[in-house]
Amino acid sequence: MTGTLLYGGAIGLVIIGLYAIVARRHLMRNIFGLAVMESGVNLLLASVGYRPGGHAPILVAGAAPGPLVDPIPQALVLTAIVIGFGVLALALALVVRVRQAYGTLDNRAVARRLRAENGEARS
Amino acid sequence: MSELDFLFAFAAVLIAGVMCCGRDGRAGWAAMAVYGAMLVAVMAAAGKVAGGSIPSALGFSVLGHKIGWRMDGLGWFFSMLTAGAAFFASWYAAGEWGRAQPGMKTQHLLLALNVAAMLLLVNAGDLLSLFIGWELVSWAAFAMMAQKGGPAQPAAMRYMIYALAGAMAVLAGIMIVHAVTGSFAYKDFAAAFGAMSSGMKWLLAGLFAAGFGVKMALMPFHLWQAAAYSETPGASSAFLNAVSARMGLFALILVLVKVMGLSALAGLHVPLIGLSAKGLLMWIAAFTMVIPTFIALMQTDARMLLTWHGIGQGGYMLLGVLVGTGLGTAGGLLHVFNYATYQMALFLAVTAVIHRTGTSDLDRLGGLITRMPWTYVTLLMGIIGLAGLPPMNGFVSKWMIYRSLLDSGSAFLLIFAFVGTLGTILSVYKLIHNIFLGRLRPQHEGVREAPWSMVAPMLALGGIGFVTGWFPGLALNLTDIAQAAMGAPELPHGLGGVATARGSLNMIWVVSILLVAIGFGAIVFYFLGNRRYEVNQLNNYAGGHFLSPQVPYQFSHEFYPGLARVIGPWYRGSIVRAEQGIGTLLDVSGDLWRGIYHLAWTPLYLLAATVIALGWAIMGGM
Amino acid sequence: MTDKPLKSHVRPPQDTMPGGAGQGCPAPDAQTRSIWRRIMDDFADHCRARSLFVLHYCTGCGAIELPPTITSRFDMERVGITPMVTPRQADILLITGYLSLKTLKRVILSYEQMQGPKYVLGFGSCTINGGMYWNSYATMKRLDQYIPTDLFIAGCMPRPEAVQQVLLKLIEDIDAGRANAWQDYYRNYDFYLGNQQRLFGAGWNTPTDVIGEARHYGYYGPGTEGEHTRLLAEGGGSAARLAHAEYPSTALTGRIKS
Amino acid sequence: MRLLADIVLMPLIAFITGLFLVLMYRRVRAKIERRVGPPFFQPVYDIVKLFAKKTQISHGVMHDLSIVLLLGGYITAEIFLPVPGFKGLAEEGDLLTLIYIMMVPMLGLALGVGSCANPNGSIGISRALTAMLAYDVPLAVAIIGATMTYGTTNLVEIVRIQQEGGMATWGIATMPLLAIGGYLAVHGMFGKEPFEIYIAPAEIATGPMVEMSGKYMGALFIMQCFQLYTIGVLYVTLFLGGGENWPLFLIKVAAVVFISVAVTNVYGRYRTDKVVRWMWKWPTGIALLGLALVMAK
Amino acid sequence: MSQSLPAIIYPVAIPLMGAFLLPIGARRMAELAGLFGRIVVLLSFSTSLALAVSIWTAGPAVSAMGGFAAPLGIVFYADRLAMLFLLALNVAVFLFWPRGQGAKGGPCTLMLALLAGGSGLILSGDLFNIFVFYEITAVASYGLAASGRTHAGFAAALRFLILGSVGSSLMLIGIALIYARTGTLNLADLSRIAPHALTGPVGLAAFILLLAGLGVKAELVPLNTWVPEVYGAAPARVSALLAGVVSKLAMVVALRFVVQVFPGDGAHTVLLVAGILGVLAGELAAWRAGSLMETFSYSSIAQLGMVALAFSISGAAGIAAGIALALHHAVVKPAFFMLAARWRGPVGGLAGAVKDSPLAVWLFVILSLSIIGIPPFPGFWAKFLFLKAAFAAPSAGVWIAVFVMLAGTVVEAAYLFRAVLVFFADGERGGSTPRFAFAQLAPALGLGAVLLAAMVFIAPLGASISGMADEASNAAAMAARVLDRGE
Repeated sequence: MTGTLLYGGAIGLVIIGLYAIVARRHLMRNIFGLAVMESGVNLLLASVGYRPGGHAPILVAGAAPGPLVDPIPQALVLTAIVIGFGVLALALALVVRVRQAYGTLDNRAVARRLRAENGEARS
Repeated sequence: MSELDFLFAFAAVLIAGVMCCGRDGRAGWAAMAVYGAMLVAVMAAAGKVAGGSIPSALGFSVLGHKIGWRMDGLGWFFSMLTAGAAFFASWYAAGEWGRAQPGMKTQHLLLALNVAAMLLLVNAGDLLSLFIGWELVSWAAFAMMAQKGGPAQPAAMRYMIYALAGAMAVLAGIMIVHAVTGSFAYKDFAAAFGAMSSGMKWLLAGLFAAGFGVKMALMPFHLWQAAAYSETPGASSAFLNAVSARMGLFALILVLVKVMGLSALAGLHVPLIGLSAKGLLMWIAAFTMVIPTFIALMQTDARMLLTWHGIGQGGYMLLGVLVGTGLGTAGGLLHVFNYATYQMALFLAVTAVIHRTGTSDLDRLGGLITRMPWTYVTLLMGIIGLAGLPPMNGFVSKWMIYRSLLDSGSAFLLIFAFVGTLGTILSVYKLIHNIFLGRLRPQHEGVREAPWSMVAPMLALGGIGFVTGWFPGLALNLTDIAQAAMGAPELPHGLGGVATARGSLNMIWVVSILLVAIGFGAIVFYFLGNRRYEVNQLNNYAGGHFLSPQVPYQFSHEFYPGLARVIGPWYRGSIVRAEQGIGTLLDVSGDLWRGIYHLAWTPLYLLAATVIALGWAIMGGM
Repeated sequence: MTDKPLKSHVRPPQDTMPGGAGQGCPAPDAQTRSIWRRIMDDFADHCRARSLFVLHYCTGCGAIELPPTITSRFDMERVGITPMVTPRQADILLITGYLSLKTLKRVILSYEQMQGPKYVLGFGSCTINGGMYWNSYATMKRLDQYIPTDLFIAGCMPRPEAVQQVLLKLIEDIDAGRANAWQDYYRNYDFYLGNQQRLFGAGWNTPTDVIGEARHYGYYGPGTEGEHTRLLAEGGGSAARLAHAEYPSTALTGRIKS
Repeated sequence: MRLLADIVLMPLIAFITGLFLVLMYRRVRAKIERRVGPPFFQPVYDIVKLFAKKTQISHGVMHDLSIVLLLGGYITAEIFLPVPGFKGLAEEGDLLTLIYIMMVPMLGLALGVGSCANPNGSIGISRALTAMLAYDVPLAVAIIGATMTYGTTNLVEIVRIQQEGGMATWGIATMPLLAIGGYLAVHGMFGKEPFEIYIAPAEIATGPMVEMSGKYMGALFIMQCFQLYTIGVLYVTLFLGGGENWPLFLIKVAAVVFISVAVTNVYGRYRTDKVVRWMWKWPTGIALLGLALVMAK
Repeated sequence: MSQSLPAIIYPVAIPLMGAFLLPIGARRMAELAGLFGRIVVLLSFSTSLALAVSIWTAGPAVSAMGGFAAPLGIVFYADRLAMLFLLALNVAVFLFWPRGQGAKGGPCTLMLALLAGGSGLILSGDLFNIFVFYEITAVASYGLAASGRTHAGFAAALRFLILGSVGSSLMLIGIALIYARTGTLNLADLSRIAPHALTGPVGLAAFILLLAGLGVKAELVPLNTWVPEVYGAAPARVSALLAGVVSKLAMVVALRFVVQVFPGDGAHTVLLVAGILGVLAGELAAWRAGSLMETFSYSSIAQLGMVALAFSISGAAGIAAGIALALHHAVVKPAFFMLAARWRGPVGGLAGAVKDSPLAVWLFVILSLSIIGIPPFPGFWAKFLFLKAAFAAPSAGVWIAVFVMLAGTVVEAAYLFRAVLVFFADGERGGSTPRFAFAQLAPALGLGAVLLAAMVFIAPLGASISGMADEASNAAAMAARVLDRGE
């Protein structure tokens, strides 16, 4: 039961994050959505290693206390969080630049200005 | 170094020569000399090629496939045509016409490139080299058509799209053959073709017929040829008209007739109607004969009229070859030779008219016979050939095609052929009447005859047409070699023509009697009446009205009003609308796809994809 | 009406000089003819008499007389006379009634466009002396001053029998080789041109090059060129001159025609 | 040597028979109009008078060459047309050659009229060519049907086949529909009344003949004789069993021309497009039906 | 037999170290950054060259990180396919090193990071390791996209970043799914377990998620909305690099997954559909594109679609065709981008360009002839291999793929030669089109020379490509090399 609860929660977070990116037009909300989504994914990744009744996978004095939790997903989550953090920093820097450049953070307006500058004639 | 290598060497030397010193005046004559040498080399190789084929050193192997070139009878025939056409085109361009042209160096260069590409195509050793040659010919022709700029470019663009679509079909066909037989050689393809399933046979026949049909401007793909060939500058367009469209016929003959074999094609039956693949192709050839001819009837530009006829004549050749009997194939191939001679003469004559008067619009010409008599004579010989009337060679090949159609009992095809000939007679008369006969317009008063450097090649071509018309045996010897290589049954023929059990033709007698009779008519005419007095063209019956130069007294616009009232409504241009339909479909879907990239935020699909994937994942149970 | 044999009971030809009232035309073409030539000419005259194409230029009120003569009532085809549309192919030019000046120009042009032995028949009194329009400003009074006329038919519109009579008379003249009035047009072109220019203005001319034809066929006589044709030469307003200026030559060889 | 005789005699016979046919044509017309009609030698008189014209007007070399081509074309056609007693060159050139040789004079005339620089002539020729296109379609169908049944295009052979079987194997017996369709086309070929649009004296002043005078017109009269003769003999050869002896042959040719002439004089003149529509509807329909029957056998 | 070679790590280590040392050095001597960066790239190129030579001679190499054995430890696996694309990446980075005002510290560092990420991506044999290197490459490319310092650059980079991050998260979910089902992340190990563990809808879902991640960089249809924006806004050298080589790396990784982890035909059909849509979208959008740069962006989508089509055909022939198409596109597209950099604005304005810069126009003609696939040029042989592979295993989907590919070629030829005809048209009097300085044209001419060279040496090139393909196609051998090390 706990498994489905965990996975359901993680996937719920992902879907909320995605909804924020897709439905909202404000770039900052999109970035927040991105962060929510990454946390959801990390939660999913971590919950994969869950074993009911498992202990922390630390060998105390050479003997394991009982059923251990799978350590590998935790390692993966560590890296994923770091990567998420890095990408988020870059995103915020770019948002500041876009705000200076276009004075607006509405995704649709930014996209239209961007295409105009690229010289894409709207034939 | 076999003759074929000499040929390729000549072509390469020519390209290099024109590339480096194409500018100075003598380049034209030098090019002509080289083409002449090529023609002689090809003729010399006639003996060796009659039996087997001449191998060539040119060849390489890529990704495990050996690609090579060799010349067999069919290749020899078309190489001879190419070299001959190039010889006359360069002879014409070397004279004053060439000096009057703006970019003559590019024209010489493109002509040399075209000849080289055609030699590579017609002497292809296997399917892959055939495709390589085919592409080179397409692109060389594209360059030649687009060189004049202005209206020539959209016409060339349209040609390029058709040609490339055709080439892709051919490439697909070749690769399917490779997938089935594992090699590109003709004999493997021929051997395996019999055993293929009828669906596969239909697919291959369809792909090759469509691909090669595009170049030959067969019926559904014929829209590009008229505009493209008319916009090319004079001598090159004469070359293109005479030979370039026939490359499609060469490939069709090579693949459909020689490799697949007409009997196999006849075996394939269209499920509903009792028509076989061969029958279907013959009917396409029949329609290609008639409809372009009647479109030509309605043209008001001389070059467009001639190019539309070029498409029509292509139908005759294909029909002749597809009949399959010795007589039919010989008729088809002879028609290729005859067509090359008179179509080139016609186009050079029209170019001479353009050179002198500046226009080829039939509504603004007239009465030039008094100013350009020799051009008139060439055009006359050309139209007699094009219409297929006795003294000229056009008649012989048409007679043979009709005779073979009669033997094979396909009466309705013969009716189409006959109606095509009638249409040709009407439209060629309109051509010669609107340009040379009728009233000389005041502005053409000072026009002089075209210079001798232009008139000589024209008359030479007309002469060839007349001589091969009088002694068709000369031309039939050439087609025998091609026929033998094609595997078609041998045709017994004398110098005068063909003697079959059910009706024979001896042109020596026909033309001699015609000349004797004309001599007799001349005697009756010149000696029985009083001496004739030539009058001014203003001394003409006009219902008592006094004619003066300012009064336009010429009937040339819309030359067949009665006929136009009857067949006018039939010109709905349904195929043109179909083509435009495809164009707009392409544009609309292009906008649609491009629109997707302009949506504000597109990863809606991501959302859908993820929801589905996640659902699966959970359902599958972690 | 059976095909009655033609007997030569006609009175001898009068020698008439142009300008004289009512005189006929000069002696027939006088060059000496060899035996063979004479036989050929006789045979030709024989056929010419029996095959006449009529261009009835229906100007006045006489036109209605012609259908009965041509069709079943009097049927001139019995003697080989059939109607013809254009002057080029016609032999006989029928002037059926009065000729206004405007029509006269067209008649002269049509006459010049006719070929070789051509004959003009004047119908009714209007062509003889102006008829009822004798004092009108608009009509020409005597036809033979402007184009050489073979025969006149008196009557203010002669009946078909009269027309038939004159046609048979013409056939006899042709058969005898006397109907040579047409050569007079070439021989005395200046006289006729003078009369025409008196009506239509000094430099008036038709596009036909009559002098050239006269020289070509050997009918160039003293009367062909005179002071009236000189006006022609110095560039009067005639269409032919314009033609020569615009189209110096039509022959293949491009020589300027005189 | 026999061939030399053929070459000289056949055109001569053709010309003489042609004269008779022209005479018959004018006599029949006269009789229909309750007139006496021209004397016996009238066609000869006309031709001699035209040749004897003292002044001959020409519009350039092509105008003369066209007349020469015209006469030459028809003389050649006569030589290739087998008649009883003379084989001529029918062996060397067959029916298809003959059809094309008959087009050479038409093209020659067209070129000559064109060089006369007279729009009446050009309009006439454009109508003549349109009419040719119109009547040649049913004619082609008839000819193809005939060659299909006889199996050969060699005219001498065709005549022989029809001779052997007597009346039963005549073209008109074996393929009646084709014969009728062919006859309607042949009637168009004569270029007489219902399809005389290209002469049309009232509108375009005798069309092509507008500038023809003197010996040019004479040559056209000769052409008319040859035309009547050639077409008549062609039809007789194909459908009426050809000539086994001269009198019967002449009667047949005269019959063919007579029916056409009789029909001619009771009809007005069709407009050009009406000619095309009529020719492509009735004669072509009948001939195609006949062809279908022939193909079915 | 495979050899254990610690040297595999150098192509990744050197650029990574360079990337981190460069900003320190660059603070004091700004112009030194460019030079130092180039030296690092040359160094990494030489080591990869040495590595490639040893692999060419002795066969694929494996190296376990930190001595941990395969199933648990992270493994680097390098075969000839990886080496080919590694060398291509090094050459491309060297060729398109930022110049002019962009050559300050930032872009150079990102270039080196891109080089490191790309090398790692191509060499690593572990699933999560691939994800990490993919992220490094992605971040580097976001930075480089913005390196133009133009407004459009920042906006495009941001939108690209958001799209890329969403893709990466999905990839992570995929990895999580795979780990949950199989318990291992090592590609070789997976290739043994996957056939019976990852079959059915779960396997397909995993593949779709992984492909979604990779698809962003490999310009597959639903995910390539960033392509016209970024290539338009970024400096031409960056676009050339991204379109030319980096997208191919992602495609090769996708190939690895298809060959090793998802051999079933479900994955192949997904790739096929993505390919067909890619070609359709690319060609049709390019037909209506306004400027040259936009045309080439869409054209690169189409070409990548063709590579995906090739890889979707299972078996060595498909892979060989894919490699040939990818390699050919990697040579031609960057040259096109360099040309488009100077010829900005709508195509109509470039009339008469042949008079102003004939060399560039003739290069454009040769490149278009090759990309359309006209016989003497290598582009034809790439298409030839694809058709040969396609018709070897004809199925309904493959027929559609072939038709779309051929029709796409016709449309491509149409819009390329529409531009060529404009170049050759006589421009309005006095109007002049932008001229090319030799420096701008140098890389394009270099690539043109490579193309002509490939045209001449087509036979040996063809042989080596098919050898590479055979080696990369049998998953069992790769698994054996990695797992049965016999320590």
